[in-house]
Amino acid sequence: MGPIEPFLLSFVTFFPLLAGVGLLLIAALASWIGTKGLPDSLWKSVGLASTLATFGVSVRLFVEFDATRTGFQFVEHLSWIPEYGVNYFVGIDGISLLMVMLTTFLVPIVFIASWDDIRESIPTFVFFMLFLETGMLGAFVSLNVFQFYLFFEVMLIPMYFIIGIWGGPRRIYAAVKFFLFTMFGSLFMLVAVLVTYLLHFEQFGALQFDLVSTTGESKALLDTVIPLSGQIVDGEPVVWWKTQTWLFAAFGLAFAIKVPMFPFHTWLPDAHVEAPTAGSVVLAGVLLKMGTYGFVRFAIPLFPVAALEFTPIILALSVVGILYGSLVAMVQTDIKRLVAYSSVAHLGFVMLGMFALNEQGLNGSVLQMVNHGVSTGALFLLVGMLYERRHTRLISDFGGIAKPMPVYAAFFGLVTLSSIGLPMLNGFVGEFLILMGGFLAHPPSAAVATFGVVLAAVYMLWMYRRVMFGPVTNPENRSLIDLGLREKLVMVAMAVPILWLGIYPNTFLLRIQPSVIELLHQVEVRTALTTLPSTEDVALLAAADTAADPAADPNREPQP
Amino acid sequence: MVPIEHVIALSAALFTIGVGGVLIRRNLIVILMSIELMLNAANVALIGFNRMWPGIEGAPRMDGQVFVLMVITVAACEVAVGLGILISMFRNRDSVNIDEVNLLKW
Amino acid sequence: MVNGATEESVLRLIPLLPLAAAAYHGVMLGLVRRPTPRTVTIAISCGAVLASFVASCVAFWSLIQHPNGSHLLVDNVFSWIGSGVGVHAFSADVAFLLDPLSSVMTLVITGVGSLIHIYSVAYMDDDQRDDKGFQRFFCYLNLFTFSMLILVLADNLVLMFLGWEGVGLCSFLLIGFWYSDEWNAYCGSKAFIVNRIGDFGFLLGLFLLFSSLVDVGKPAVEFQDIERNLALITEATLAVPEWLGGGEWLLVNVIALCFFVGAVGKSAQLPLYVWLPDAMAGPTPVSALIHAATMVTAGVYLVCRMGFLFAVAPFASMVVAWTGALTAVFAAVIAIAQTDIKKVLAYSTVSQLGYMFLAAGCGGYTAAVFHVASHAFFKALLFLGAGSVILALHHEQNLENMGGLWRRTPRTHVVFLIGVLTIAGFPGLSGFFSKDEILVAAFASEIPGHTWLYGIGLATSGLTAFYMFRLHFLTFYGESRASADIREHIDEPGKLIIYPLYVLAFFAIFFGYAGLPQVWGDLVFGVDNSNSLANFLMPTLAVVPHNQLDHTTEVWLAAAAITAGVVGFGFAWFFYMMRPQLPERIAAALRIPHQLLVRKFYVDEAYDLLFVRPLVAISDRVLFRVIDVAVIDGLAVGGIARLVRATGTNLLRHAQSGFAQTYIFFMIAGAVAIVWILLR
Amino acid sequence: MTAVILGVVVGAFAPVITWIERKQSAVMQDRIGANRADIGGITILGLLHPLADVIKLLSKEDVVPTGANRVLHLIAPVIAAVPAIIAYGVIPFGSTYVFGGETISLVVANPDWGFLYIFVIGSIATYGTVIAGWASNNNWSLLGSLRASAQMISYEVTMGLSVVGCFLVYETLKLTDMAMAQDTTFRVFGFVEVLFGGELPWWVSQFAVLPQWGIFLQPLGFLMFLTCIMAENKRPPFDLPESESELVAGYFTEYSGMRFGLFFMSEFIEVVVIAGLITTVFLGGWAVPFLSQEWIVDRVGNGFGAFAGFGDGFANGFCMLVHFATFLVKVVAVIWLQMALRWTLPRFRYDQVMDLCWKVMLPLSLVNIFVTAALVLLLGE
Amino acid sequence: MEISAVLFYVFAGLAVISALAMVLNVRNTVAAAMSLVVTMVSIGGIFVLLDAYLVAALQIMVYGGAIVVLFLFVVMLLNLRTDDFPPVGLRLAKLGGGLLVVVVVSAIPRLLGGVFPEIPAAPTGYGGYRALGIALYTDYVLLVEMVSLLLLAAIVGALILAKRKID
Repeated sequence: MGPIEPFLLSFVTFFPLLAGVGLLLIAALASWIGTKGLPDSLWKSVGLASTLATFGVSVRLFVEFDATRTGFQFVEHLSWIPEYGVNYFVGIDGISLLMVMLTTFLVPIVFIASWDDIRESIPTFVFFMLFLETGMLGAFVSLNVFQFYLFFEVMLIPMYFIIGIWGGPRRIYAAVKFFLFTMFGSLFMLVAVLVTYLLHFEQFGALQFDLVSTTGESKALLDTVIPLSGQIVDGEPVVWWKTQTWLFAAFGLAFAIKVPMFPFHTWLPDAHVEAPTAGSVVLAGVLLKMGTYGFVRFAIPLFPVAALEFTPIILALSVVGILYGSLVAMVQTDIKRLVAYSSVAHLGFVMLGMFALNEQGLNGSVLQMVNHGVSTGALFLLVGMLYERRHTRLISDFGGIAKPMPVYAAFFGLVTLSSIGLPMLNGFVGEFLILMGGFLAHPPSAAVATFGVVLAAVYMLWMYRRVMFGPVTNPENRSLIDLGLREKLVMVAMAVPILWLGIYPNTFLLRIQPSVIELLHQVEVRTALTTLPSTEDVALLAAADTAADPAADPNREPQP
Repeated sequence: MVPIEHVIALSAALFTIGVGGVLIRRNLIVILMSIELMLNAANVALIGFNRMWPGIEGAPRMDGQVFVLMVITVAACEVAVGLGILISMFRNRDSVNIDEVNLLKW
Repeated sequence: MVNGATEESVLRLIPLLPLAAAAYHGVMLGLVRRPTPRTVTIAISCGAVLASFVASCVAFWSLIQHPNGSHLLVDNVFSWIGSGVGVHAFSADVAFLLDPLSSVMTLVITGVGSLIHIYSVAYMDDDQRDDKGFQRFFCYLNLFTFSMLILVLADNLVLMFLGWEGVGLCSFLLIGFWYSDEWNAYCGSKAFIVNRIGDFGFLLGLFLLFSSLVDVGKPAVEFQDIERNLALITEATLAVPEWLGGGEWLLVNVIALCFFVGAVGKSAQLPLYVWLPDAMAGPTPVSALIHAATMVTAGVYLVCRMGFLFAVAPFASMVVAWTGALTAVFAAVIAIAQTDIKKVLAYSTVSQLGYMFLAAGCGGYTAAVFHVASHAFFKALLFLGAGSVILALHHEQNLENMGGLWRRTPRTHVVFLIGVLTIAGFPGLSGFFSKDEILVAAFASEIPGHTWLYGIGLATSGLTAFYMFRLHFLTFYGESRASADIREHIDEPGKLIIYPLYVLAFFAIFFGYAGLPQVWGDLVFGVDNSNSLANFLMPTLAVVPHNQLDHTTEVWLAAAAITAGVVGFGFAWFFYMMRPQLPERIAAALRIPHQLLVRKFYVDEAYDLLFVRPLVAISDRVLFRVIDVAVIDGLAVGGIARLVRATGTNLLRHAQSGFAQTYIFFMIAGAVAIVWILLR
Repeated sequence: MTAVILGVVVGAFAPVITWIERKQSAVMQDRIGANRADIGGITILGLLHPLADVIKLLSKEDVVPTGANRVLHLIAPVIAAVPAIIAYGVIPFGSTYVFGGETISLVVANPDWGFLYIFVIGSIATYGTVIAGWASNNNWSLLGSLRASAQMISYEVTMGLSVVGCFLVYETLKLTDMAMAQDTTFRVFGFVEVLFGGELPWWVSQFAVLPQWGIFLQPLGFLMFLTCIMAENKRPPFDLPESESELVAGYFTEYSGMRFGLFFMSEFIEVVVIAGLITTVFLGGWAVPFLSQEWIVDRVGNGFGAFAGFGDGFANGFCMLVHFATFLVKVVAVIWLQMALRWTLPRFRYDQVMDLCWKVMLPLSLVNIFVTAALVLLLGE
Repeated sequence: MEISAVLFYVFAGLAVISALAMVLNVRNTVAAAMSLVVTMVSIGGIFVLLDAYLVAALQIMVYGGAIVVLFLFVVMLLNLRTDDFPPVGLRLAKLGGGLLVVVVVSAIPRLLGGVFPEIPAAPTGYGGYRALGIALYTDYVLLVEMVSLLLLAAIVGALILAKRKID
């Protein structure tokens, strides 16, 4: 471990991809010297081993993470395209730490779970999974907005293929839908990123994509004053143009689609239903967090005033999402689709907590991201196991599964309960904190959201009852085989965080806490920064800067 | 020597003729040739402008001519590939009539 | 992480022992292929609960002996959820609080729980199921015990909520224990979901309470801290939105009502009582333990625990009292016409719970707790007795097919009779005293319409006597109506069934003397401070101002209660012993009211029609089919797609003709345009 | 003036070469060869045959086949012949000589980019054959011109690359400068001194000396250039475009009369051009081995001239004559070489021709360039 | 008028006329190609007049010697009957062509307006292979490399495209 010490984070991030590429090269070499490439089992084992190794190293990150410190840790900052402020800049705080852990935890699980599930093009699958892991981790650890965007987009590629190659009958449709939805939003984000970047340039005369500065002197995007309104064009303030609002809207759209929030959610059920188990798990477990994480990391701190401005809308959409997702989940006939809609509801909670913009809400929100990843991931795993046996996911095809598969039923029950938010299991802690935070910020919406807890029980238990309980009506279900050792292993592994997060969430909350406080602090500071001087003052300040520093001429071409 | 404007005028004329050829001819070969003509028209202009600013004694400036060289090279590549395409197209549809090729819409 | 052991550490043993047992069972069931032998299962389960009972006794003892006289023990195990700093700080610990209230509950739970565990060994042994099922049952039962203990021992609302949800879960699991039966599974999830509606109220109350405490800068969820800081928010009001009529409500009322919604759900009060009768689908010991003795009283416990809140929330208290009273009479009326032995008992439970709420609402927290405890004994007795009957009749629950059992099962008959007498309020038995306390509390309270409440209570008491004796008569007396082959095999169940009944019968008879009302202490026994239970509980329970009654009034009230009981007994005797054919004729004559009673006023059907079906229909037809599929996906997303496609097919396609020359033309035209613009 | 002289000389040369070819083939095949044509019994070793040929060709009918493209058909032989003739323009027959105040240069045109001119001409020359074949409306012709065009384009590339080594060595594209640079000697083992230091024994430095000709400096380049330029000329063994046994006469099958003669002539003119070029680039041009122009002028002028009382003019004139003679000798030698090759080697197969070009010569020429460049850098010439 | 100017106009006229001949010759592709050769050579002559000797040589070598020959080669290879290609039927293209001609023709007088200064005398070595070579291999070496890569790609591409069967 010695030599990787200063690059722990990069190691975690890139090890999967390196392993994948290495495998590819070796396979190419092997087929070049005349063998039939590497055996599939080798691909799988090496893939699993490398993800496990990644998880191992990330555990080290978790252990060595200094929970008493705010700010980013394990920071690595390397110049990449310094002329344009594009740097390789990674670091984690408590929030991203959890996301990283979640990712590194889920991917090996997925590997084990889809050991027999994926039967064709295994090398491709392994490679894409490894690629995907790096993509996801990269997005979580990026502190350079450009780099983040890169990873944010890169992720789509493997996911697209995972859905499109190994998916269900309508996989192409789903994959394209997923891709287009996400792409649609993220392009808005790209524009907003560039605007922010140019604003930074206007104010400081330097091109910088770094979110935070590595040293005290240099300025980063978070030092930029994003004006509230009145971009001056030809001396006239433009009334409809509200810089911060629009920028936040652009970021928000990208992330809201990814989350997905209520009206932008329709890609999710399709993607989930069509994706293979592995895809669903990673999609629900990690990819969706990209949206919420994006809000926490970028949208809110960069545009705090606009965030506050949008809070009513987002709260409303979250609440609608919770109720709507729950109600629609209730009437689904396909288990996976049901779980997908439940994701909409769960992420509604996450958004609610986040936009409570207080400690409880944010703590809960971040924790709930992990919870949702674990619970919904586990649900998808379980659905996948059932699908493997019966090749159907229709609730009506089942009934009385608990009889032939008691252990399965037990784990399903556990996960269901965790998803419902039963205390002592993980779902509760997050939901509870979120609702508490919501109550402190905006009681009515939180009160309505609380009703979502009831609905969660309704749809999950109804489904559980219809699938697990009752007589075994379908003769095909009579001879189902209960979970094997591998599957038990997977489920036990999933049960560990479910119970841990439920019984002793402080392990995680302690690490989230400083980051959340820091975030709130940032919001406060930046709100003050943005709101104090009027637009004219900003212009004056900029003019003064221009006088002092010729490089800050706004009309100048951005050049190194 | 003539004024540079005349060189440019020649270039423009040749270019226009090339464009016209591309637009009105149906024979893919002639179209390719018209493209060559257009490239050449550009070359004329480049050479003319280079001649306009030839540098000083002892340090001639050759940028325009360098570009022309590059254009010529690119033209050669283009012709090689273009004719390759043309041949395979002819093989497949027994024609080099550009009107009969509208696969570009897919 | 986990705080070190102190003398209070015995508290953590009380819930953890059953948890350990449950966890053991869970691991064995889930991860070990071989079934665990029944003896091991029994030893671990019953051992854990018994040990827990012993620990409770020890804790109780040390509470009584507590030197500083603060009457409470706190065992702070570890910090569970901690979030935020400063004024928003929120921290919920896994901490156990033993005060008189919780100690009484703990003793009842572990005591009755132990008995029922033992009873279950025999009851489930009869069940022709595999060892795994047997173990699963005990796993759930242990888990339930754990949750219930957490519920009562929790020193803060959040941990209490853990228990609160936990018991709901276990109830779900145990009702649906025989999950292969669709109906059982349905009942289980119904119970859970209805409970969840209550939990919604609980959570709302919790959040509202916490946020209002945050507003005054004293955030806390611990009962003691809330009680200490409650004075700061008693005056606070809540602006009511216009569509609710506007104005302002007292915040504490709202909070208390929210908590009461939770209690209503858990304790099966109007309008959320519907799950409890259906919960009888579970095994009978479960009905006895969960749906009679312990879990359903959690709501009462909550109200008592939060008594300090309800005490300052008069409106909420009134609602509690009225809800209790109405539930009591409503359920009693339904019970009259039920033919399932367990259903009758279930409605009786609902009715008795109504009593307790009546007491709590009237400020008689002591009375409520007293009745909780005595009810636990006699209702457990009744249920277990019913279980014994059911076993004897080979899982026959319908009263129509019983009768004349007293000859075949004399011991069951006796203990059942004791139970019936107790619940009917036979003087001297515990039910008499506790019910009397409640009626007195209602009579003496100052809330509006308290005499009506008293009247309802009294009437209910008569009804109770009527339907309980009806039950008893139909079960044990008259001619046997069971089918011939069953009649051959009717046998008294084994010792493990009967002995717990004896114990319970003993408590049903004599427990009343622990909380002997002062009036009887003075008049009959000549004891000062006879109501030791009330004295014991006094420090923890809130005191609500009420009218002081003199002994004469109280005696008259008791007499009235006895009279009501006698009248009920008389009617029952008349209808079911003297003229057994009369009820049928009445039923035939009053077909519609009778049908209404038999079908439980069609409440389930109404709920189904009013809430369940519309919700499903709207979700499916409107939300999913219309909004999701048609509007969002079809119109918005698909619309954009179609728009793009239409633009392509109708407009841009012509530009994309595939003819290279067209493209070149456009390119050239563009170039020319640019040049023209530049040269303009 | 030189241009006129040149025109006459060249015009006369071509028919003579046909004679040379016939005679040489006869010699090589051990027969007598052309000897019948006579004017009044005088045959002059058959030298009258070319004359007879010309008369015959001129008097034949000029046929344009049916369906042929008339204009192109007629113009094609001219296109073929003209480049060959004008290629002479840059080949120096001698050095520069000073007669009093007047300088005489034995070259028609002497541009700085002389060799490029050759390339340009060479590339234009392709058209004649191509057009001829295509315009004849004859399948054999078409095939012939297809072969011709492919072959010529291919070999042009290699030809250009094969002389790049020479350019590197002479550091010029000017043909006179090239010839001038060869008018000296070099020590064969001189590179040893440069590379390893030290000095060679005097007898080595003194006697191991060669004229600094291209053939010695660029032996590979010489071979390749010779091959390529012969292929360019479509002469055997590269005469596939006109191979009698396959294509009747290839691209000029349909030609008759003087137009056929023009093709014929252009081929032979090219033989001379090739000879001149090779002489100039590889064989020292007009230079007399071991006797540089200065030496001759000096010795003749100051020695014999002074002795005989002639001035510098005589020395220069003498030198010019010597040089011209030397040049002619060398050219004839190269022509002989070409003839010998023609009658020695069998015809290639078409794929062999192409393989030779693209798979052997092109790589070799590139290697040659690299090696030459490296040596030039190392030896610092 | 000095001789170079005369030559310029001659070459220019030749170039334009032969270019027109190429474009307008709809009957005979080979003749069109030959017209193109004339254009190329004329342009080469103009290059020489503009003191771009090396480029002129390369112009003729590459265009005249290689590219047009390739065209011819292909024409012959495909044995195209030349009468098959009337001008395109697309009105749009014709219209565009006409419009373009109008625009350019109307612009040419403006181009002849004489806004530029006289062409100065060229320094020694201008347009020669030395100067060009130095420019190519110092300032533009990257460009050369890129173009050589392009060439390589084109070679491979052309081979693959033209091969009947990839083996």
